[in-house]
Amino acid sequence: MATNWQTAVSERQMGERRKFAASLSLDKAATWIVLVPVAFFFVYPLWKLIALSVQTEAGLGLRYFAEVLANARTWEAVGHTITAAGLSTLISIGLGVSLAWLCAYTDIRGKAAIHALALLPLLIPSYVMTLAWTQLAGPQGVLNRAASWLAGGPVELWNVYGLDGIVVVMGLTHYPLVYMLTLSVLYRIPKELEWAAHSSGASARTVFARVTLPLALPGIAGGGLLAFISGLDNFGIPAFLGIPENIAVLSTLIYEEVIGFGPSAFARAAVLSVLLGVIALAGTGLQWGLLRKSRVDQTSAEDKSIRRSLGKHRLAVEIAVGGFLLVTSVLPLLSMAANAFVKAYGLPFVPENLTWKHFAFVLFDHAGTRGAIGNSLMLASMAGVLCVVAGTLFAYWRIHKPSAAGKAMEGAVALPYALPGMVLGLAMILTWIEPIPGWQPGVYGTVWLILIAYVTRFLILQVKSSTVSIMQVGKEVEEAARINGGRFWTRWRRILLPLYAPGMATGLFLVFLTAFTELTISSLLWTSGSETIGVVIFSFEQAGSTTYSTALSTVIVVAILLALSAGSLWKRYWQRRIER
Amino acid sequence: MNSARVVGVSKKFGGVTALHQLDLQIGQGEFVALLGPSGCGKTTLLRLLAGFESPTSGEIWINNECVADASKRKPPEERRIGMVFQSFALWPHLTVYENVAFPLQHQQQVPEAFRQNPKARVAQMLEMVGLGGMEERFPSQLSGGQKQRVALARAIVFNPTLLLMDEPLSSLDAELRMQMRKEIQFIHRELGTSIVYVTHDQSEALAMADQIVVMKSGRVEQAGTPHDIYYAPESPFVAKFVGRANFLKGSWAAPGTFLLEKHGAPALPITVSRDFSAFYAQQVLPVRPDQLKLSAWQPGADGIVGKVVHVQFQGRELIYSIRVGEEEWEVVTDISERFAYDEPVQVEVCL
Amino acid sequence: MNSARVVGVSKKFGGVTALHQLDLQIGQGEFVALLGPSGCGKTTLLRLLAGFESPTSGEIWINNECVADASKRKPPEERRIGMVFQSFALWPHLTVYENVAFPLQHQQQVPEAFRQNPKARVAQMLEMVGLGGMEERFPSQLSGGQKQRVALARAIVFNPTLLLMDEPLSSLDAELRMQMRKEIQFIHRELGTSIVYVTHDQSEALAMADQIVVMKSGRVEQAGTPHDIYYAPESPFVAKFVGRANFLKGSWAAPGTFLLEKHGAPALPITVSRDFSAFYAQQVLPVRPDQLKLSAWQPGADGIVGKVVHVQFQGRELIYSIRVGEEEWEVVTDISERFAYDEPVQVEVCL
Amino acid sequence: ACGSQPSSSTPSQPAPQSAPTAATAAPAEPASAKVAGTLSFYTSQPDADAAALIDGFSKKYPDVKVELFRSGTEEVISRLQAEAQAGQVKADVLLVADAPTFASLKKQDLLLPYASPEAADIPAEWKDADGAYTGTKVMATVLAVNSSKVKTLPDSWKVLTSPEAAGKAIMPSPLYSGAAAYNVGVLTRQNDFGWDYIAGLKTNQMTVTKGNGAVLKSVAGGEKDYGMVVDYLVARAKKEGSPVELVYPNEGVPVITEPIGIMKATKNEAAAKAFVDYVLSEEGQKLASSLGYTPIRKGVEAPEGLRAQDQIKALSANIDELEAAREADKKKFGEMMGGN
Ligand SMILES: Nc1ncnc2c1ncn2[C@@H]1O[C@H](COP(=O)(O)OP(=O)(O)OP(=O)(O)O)[C@@H](O)[C@H]1O
Ligand SMILES: Nc1ncnc2c1ncn2[C@@H]1O[C@H](COP(=O)(O)OP(=O)(O)OP(=O)(O)O)[C@@H](O)[C@H]1O
Ligand SMILES: [Mg+2]
Ligand SMILES: [Mg+2]
Repeated sequence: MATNWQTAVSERQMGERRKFAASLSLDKAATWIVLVPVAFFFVYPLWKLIALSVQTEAGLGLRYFAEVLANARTWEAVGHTITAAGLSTLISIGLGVSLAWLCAYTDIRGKAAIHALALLPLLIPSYVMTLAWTQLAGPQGVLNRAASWLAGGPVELWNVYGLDGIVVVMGLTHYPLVYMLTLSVLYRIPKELEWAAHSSGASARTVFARVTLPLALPGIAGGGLLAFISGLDNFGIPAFLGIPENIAVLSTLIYEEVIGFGPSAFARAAVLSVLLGVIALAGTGLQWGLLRKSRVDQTSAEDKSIRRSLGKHRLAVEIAVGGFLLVTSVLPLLSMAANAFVKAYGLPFVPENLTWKHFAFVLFDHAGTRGAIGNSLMLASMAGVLCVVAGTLFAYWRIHKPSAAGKAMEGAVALPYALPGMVLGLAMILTWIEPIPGWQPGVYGTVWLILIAYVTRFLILQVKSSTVSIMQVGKEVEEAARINGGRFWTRWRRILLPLYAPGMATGLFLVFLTAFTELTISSLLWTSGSETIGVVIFSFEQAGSTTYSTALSTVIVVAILLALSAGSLWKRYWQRRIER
Repeated sequence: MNSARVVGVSKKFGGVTALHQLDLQIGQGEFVALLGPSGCGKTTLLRLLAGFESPTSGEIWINNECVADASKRKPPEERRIGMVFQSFALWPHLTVYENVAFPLQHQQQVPEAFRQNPKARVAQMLEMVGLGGMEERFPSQLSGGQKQRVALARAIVFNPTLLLMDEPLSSLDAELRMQMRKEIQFIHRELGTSIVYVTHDQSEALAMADQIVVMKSGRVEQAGTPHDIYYAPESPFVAKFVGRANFLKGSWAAPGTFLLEKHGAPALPITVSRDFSAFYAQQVLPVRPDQLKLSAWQPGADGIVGKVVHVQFQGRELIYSIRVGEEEWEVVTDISERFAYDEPVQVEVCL
Repeated sequence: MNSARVVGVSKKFGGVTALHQLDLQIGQGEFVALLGPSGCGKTTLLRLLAGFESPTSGEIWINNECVADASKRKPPEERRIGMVFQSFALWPHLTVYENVAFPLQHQQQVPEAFRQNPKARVAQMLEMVGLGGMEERFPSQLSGGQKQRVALARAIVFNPTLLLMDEPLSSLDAELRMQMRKEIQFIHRELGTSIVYVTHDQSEALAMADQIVVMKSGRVEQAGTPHDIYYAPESPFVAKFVGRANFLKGSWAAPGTFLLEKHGAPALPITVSRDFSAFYAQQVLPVRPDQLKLSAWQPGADGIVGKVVHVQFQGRELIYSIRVGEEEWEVVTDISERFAYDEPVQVEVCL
Repeated sequence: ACGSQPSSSTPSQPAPQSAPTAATAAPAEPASAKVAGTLSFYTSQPDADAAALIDGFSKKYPDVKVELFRSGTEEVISRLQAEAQAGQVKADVLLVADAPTFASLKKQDLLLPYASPEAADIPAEWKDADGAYTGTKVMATVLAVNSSKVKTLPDSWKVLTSPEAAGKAIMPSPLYSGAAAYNVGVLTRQNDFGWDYIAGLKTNQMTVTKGNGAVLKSVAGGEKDYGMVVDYLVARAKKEGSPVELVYPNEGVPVITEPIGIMKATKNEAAAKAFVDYVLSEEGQKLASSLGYTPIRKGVEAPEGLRAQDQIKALSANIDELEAAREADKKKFGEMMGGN
């Protein structure tokens, strides 16, 4: 009996020892578990691209590099790119952080509406956005006409065409990224840390600068990085506002090269893409530098209470915010809707010219629309789900096991988002037709390649959003879960996921929305039966049917807005029920 | 040099009332200790004094200025208050040096010498709390007690005129605690700083305070000098909480005579000299653990008999828990008097 | 019912060495108290036992299994340990009930009755720590002491076989603390749980532990029973830390005789009966505060003369700081013996 | 006049080919038995047009499943080039905007020569001598004018260099649009224009924008008065009611032909050839006309608002020369128009 018992015990110990060994090797394997897919999905396509840049007729060589780098236009474009992306990021950070602070901490009214409207710039196609801006601040725009009228002679107050316009419009388009990522961080900053600063005599401004801002850095730096690399890959804004002034940035230059069609076109575009990649990596590096000092000591719950009363300034602030959102979100939406309502493009917006028929056409008569909406919904949901899982795990690994390899891999994940969609699409084709010589997985020409491309391109959105939350959760909560017997799944399900949820939701939301309205990649990779919304809009636009494309865009944006409002109403209703 | 007054303040968190109509007076340069069981509202009161929260009703006055009522509130940064938070509230992104130097850079009316040379001042403070040489560490690289000491240094570095401390020594060992007590008393005495000091350690309150305020569930139970609180508790609660009193059951025959109950019947008259009127209603006599004496039980002896249910070794003394009838009394004895578990002992009351 | 062994463990954080080659033995069902000044490595040691960190060198054994060395580590979730964190580490998004019920749902080998009916068990635990009725609160809605009690309840709810507690009672008042001590001792005695208990409160360590381990800067200074630690300190550090000893300067003439220095010259022989060999090297005699007696100074009297520099009221006793030559001695006297500040007093040593 | 009239008589000529399929299904059966499988069609035609074309073809060859990839010319060619780079060209039939693009593909040896019998009625200048590609319609680049701003319609390209258009004209950039590059190539190789004309445009503050769509939007929206843009967009907008007018300048117009070609790598040559035949057939051309394009085949009527192919005075240049000089032209254009 005693011996039986002993063997049982030793067997159990043996079993535990084996498990113990397994869990350790899992720990070690983690690096490989991350490294291999990242290498395959992110590095390999980029490598294919780089390979193009060094393939000359005479074998491998740097001839194209020499050629492109010797061109003054290249360096001009590099300068413009850095200026446009850099300065617009500063604008985005300024706007995004201010708005997030107002919404998170003050007693400003209409937070749900602000939240929804602040998302519009991400949803409205950039050609609509720029068009609205040219109508507002172009040479013949409202602003300059009003100025001329006031001055009694022709004055040009500000012309949106040119580098300054690119900077401003980009900044206004990308600030929601900073806003979204910063908001969830702000809720998690323990009140007491701000109190401690106040009781040390710091004014509201000092507390903001020395406590709130540094503690919100994960969100600000993450959002800033996303804004920066969005600025790098953005084609629409520099194309519309830069080409007329002959201002090229790398993304437009790459487009120029790609459509050059010559035998060396791809190689030269690849060289430029490498330059763009280097700039993107520099941005990522800058962000790590900023985050170096970020730490958390304790984990606090989301605290949505009002921390700062605006007092007598409240109305003024509300008017300012309202005005800002009116110009940057509502007017573009209205201008888009107005284009969709007039019978034909260019007719004055008067009652007899208005019609519903474009909406009716795109929704009911156009065969492709419904299929496209279905496809986009499916693709965006799947991309969102894949990204939320992969991106969060990656971010977790990246933060809890800091290493040079981790940094490099984060850079690799960021690159596909920084490259123009066209380039990434081409890299996808080059890679996925035959990833390994002799192996054709058959995804090329199917909807699955679009999904892979979406995940590859948008994963960084999720990684950064999740990073924000993960950095705000101290290790002690996970330790407490472990010591209380929580195994991997339990820990994630009961402790980590709920605490990471805000960042994960932000990421899911961003990935879903951007994928849902994605244009370039889908228009390069789609095939019969896998049209996406982007493809349909792009086709309308190309066929000159601006009224249709704006009608469809309006429908999409309004539908998203309705969904958001329904969501927030439901949330409010639910909270009220819980409180009762 | 600050005085403060709390007038009829209530504070509610949703359905929970943390403070009920509380009144409190802190004189200029006074050292007030807030004592009370966990959850009685001590931290809440400090927060209201610091200005982080508004009272639900009532008023708070500092230096004859009404700084807060239900509708308005003077912001904390204008109150020139030093504060030690119960949870430390160190800034995780700043080093120890930066944490401590922060008030020097931002407080109004920092002595010029400190402002000119913050390095020296911070070094002096860290030396004082025993953290010399840890300037460059981040809070996450400190032990619990080290964090608490940084919080302490941060609160006092700029010579505040009013100092709010929420259990500032709770994570320190006896030695260090004794040292810090002295430092705090020094600041209090030399600079005339008014101090509101939350503690759960009676000996700290008794040793340091000019005035002790005993709180119970959001109300002031008794306020007075340490001596009064200890020797003239006005309620059984205070007697129990501050003096760890045992309540002997019986009945008050006359103001000076207590009839101790024995085997359910009043007997054993005990003559007292102090005023125990606070205990008439409950018909109990408060007796502190050191006012009871134990001796070996002699069969047939007439006296109170109890049984040892628990002993705690305390170095030079022992704390016995003695079951007498339905009650359990705590008795402190010298280390030399040993009784075994379950042994019957004779208990004597020596007031 | 668990034993644990720490063999030659060192732990470095970057340049800081928190533990030096530490050895420690925790017997089955033993209650070990870790005592030591702030920053000496107590929390670090607990974290190594729990499995959150790997030792830089050395090995950790639990139940005759090597659970960690520099290269491998058995994860904490498989160690079936209850733990109270110094910083509480409550889950902010879970209610008090959910926090406490978590181990019941996820630990291995939870008693079937608890697993079946977690509600009852959690209610019982919360009742025990005095938080009955607060099930639905979130940690952010609790006071400091309430949080600590939730942390305590969470650690013991599932009857762990090894319990690690990092200053589990530091935020509680004396009354509650006494109550919790009893609960913890009950768990220890009834369930045979092995306990490693970090505290900075000697009285807690002396009262509860089977074995006290005194640590100093990452090393074990002395380990032994409370009685040994208190009565036979092996180093001045332990004597000072546990017994608050004063060190009288002089010289050891013979093992039993200490010559007290007076006005710089040895004089006044004191005869001792215990073994003080640990203090020969430093030529000091450790005397605890209660082993010194004060009396009014009689001009011309032959004896040690000192001056009162500080008095602390402690209710039934007073703690005097007496300056004698260059030294400052701590003396505990009865409340009835009053001396004024700066008054010269005569000090007598009564071992 | 002579272009629109013969349209009624043309059926008599290609009758031997098209009559059997149109009249009875019997002879078609052996053909469609051969012509089956899937056919991958890459095109830059607008969505609806491509769909109509495939519809028409599928009615004739129900056994062929046409898989469509439609996008901008640039995207289509990029995808094709990427496929070629990867050694796996998936397209069977290609139809994109301009001939020089095909010339470039031909140079890369990606095209399968096929002299369609239907191509007989297409003028030689609009098809490749080796049959590598054949034009499918005639798309002229014309002057678009905002009719609410400009009351007297111009009749010459020279208006763009004249004072009344100063700062009020817009054109697509050859750097970002293949069709625009073709136009610039053609224009600069005409005696009346040459690079001086471009220089004149520059002096007259011509705005350069990304593509044809943007030009039309600018003109229709009233931001600019004059635009250089492809004809069918203008005609379509006008038909819908936009305030635009379409002008064929006297000097002639550059014409792109949306050629069609078969990829060498095709796996379904029979279907590919059938498809090309269909597009060039009278039926296919009528379809194009009904969709609003000028058919390329002699004798098929042009849609309302556009001139027929034989009434268009086409400016032309040697395709191979254009193809070879394209990069240089773009560069020169960029340098001339740049540096504001
Ligand atoms: N945000 C809150 N929501 C609800 N109840 C709260 C909140 N904050 C505090 N309380 C409650 O108010 C009461 C007083 O809390 P307070 O923190 O002032 O206690 P305390 O006296 O400081 O206790 P401790 O000694 O344990 O720190 C407690 O019962 C607590 O549970
Ligand atoms: N992450 C870290 N980096 C650097 N040093 C550290 C780190 N964590 C702890 N230390 C140092 O190691 C030493 C031991 O710390 P530990 O937390 O174990 O002390 P402790 O005995 O628990 O003290 P306390 O009683 O104050 O809680 C301290 O000096 C502390 O500053
Ligand atoms: Mg408190
Ligand atoms: Mg500790």
